[in-house]
Amino acid sequence: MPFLTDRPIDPASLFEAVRRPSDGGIALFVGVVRDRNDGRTVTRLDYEAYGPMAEKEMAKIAEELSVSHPESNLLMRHRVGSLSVGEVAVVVVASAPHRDQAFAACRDGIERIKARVPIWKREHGTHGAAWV
Amino acid sequence: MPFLTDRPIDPASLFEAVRRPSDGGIALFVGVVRDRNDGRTVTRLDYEAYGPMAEKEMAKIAEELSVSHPESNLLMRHRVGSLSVGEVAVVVVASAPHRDQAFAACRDGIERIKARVPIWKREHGTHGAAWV
Amino acid sequence: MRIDVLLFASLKDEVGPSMPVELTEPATVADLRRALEAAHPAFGRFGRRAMVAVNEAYAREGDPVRSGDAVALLPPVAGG
Amino acid sequence: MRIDVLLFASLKDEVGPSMPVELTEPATVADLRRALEAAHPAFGRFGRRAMVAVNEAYAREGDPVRSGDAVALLPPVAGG
Repeated sequence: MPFLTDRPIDPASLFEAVRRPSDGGIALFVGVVRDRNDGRTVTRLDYEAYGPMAEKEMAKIAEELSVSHPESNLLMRHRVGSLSVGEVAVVVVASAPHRDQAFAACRDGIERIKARVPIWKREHGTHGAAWV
Repeated sequence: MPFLTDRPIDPASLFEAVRRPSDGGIALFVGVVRDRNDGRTVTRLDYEAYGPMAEKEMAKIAEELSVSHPESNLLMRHRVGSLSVGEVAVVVVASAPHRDQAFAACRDGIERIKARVPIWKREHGTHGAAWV
Repeated sequence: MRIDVLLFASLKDEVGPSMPVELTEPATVADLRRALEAAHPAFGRFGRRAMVAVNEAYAREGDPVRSGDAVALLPPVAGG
Repeated sequence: MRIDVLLFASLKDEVGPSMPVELTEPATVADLRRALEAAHPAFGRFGRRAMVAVNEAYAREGDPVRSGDAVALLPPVAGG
């Protein structure tokens, strides 16, 4: 399953897919388009990716996390295309026997995605449009 | 809405209920019944609560978190009754403008629930039944 | 005064849903603990890890217990 | 050798989906940066915060750029 999608992401389906009978805790992070940013009104975000590299970078992150958080099972998905306020842009879900492990893997996952995956967004709002 | 329920908890409905248009990040923790504990095989957990006090304690936690994490909107629900492996026992969901705030409130919420809310569980498995 | 102390989980299985204790007023949570421990060996098992609730809130050892209060002895909690 | 450098986001809007640069072999990522900065002022705007990717992976300044490599100049990423 690819990490990038141009279709709406359903966090619930990732939650169901990630968990194993031996897991007692599942931590999810859901990033959504919000209606303001740095004081500006936002109506839409266009997400553009360097697709092949973004897939590879997310695969590397998944591999790194399977080493650094071996107890956790992790799924990640990032949306591309034009998103309205409230739409889900990214989901990271980590399932583990204990909650510490799940929280740590989930947090680590979203931090690495935001730091490294080649995705950009153009903000549309009352002030016009700009890459942010 | 009460914090305790004897009906299945749907994390997705809490996710939809918690978020506001100004929130960019939603962190969820879902605790489920797992199939083992300390090396024992688990088939079922019976959750018993001191109901009136558990409701009050969760209301206090919600109030405390609204003070300590003022940017976050938080919802919590805990199941009582007899749960099979894989069933959701507790959900904490925190929504905030930024992910740091959402993670912090979510984590704080589940830690306080586990430390203070008067709920107990009886474990059923191949070794018999015992309060754990 | 007589206080019917609510019980839960293993204490309820072993002793029943409540335990009556007789206390002399004025009484504290510490007095209540001593009366419970004298009444049944199960009540000493958790030591101070068993918390006392008065009127559906955690109480400290020096807090008063008054006639008509809702009182419970709580084994270590295990939610989540 | 000629390298067509892929562009994204603001750089793509301003310059186009790719920019051809001419490099003398052997060449490094640092050589590529210098060629880009000479070709268009937009390419210096982000400084080192713009990363270079070679064959769909982040590259360092001393890494080689060879004929046929897929090369991209990435503005600071903003996913999530």
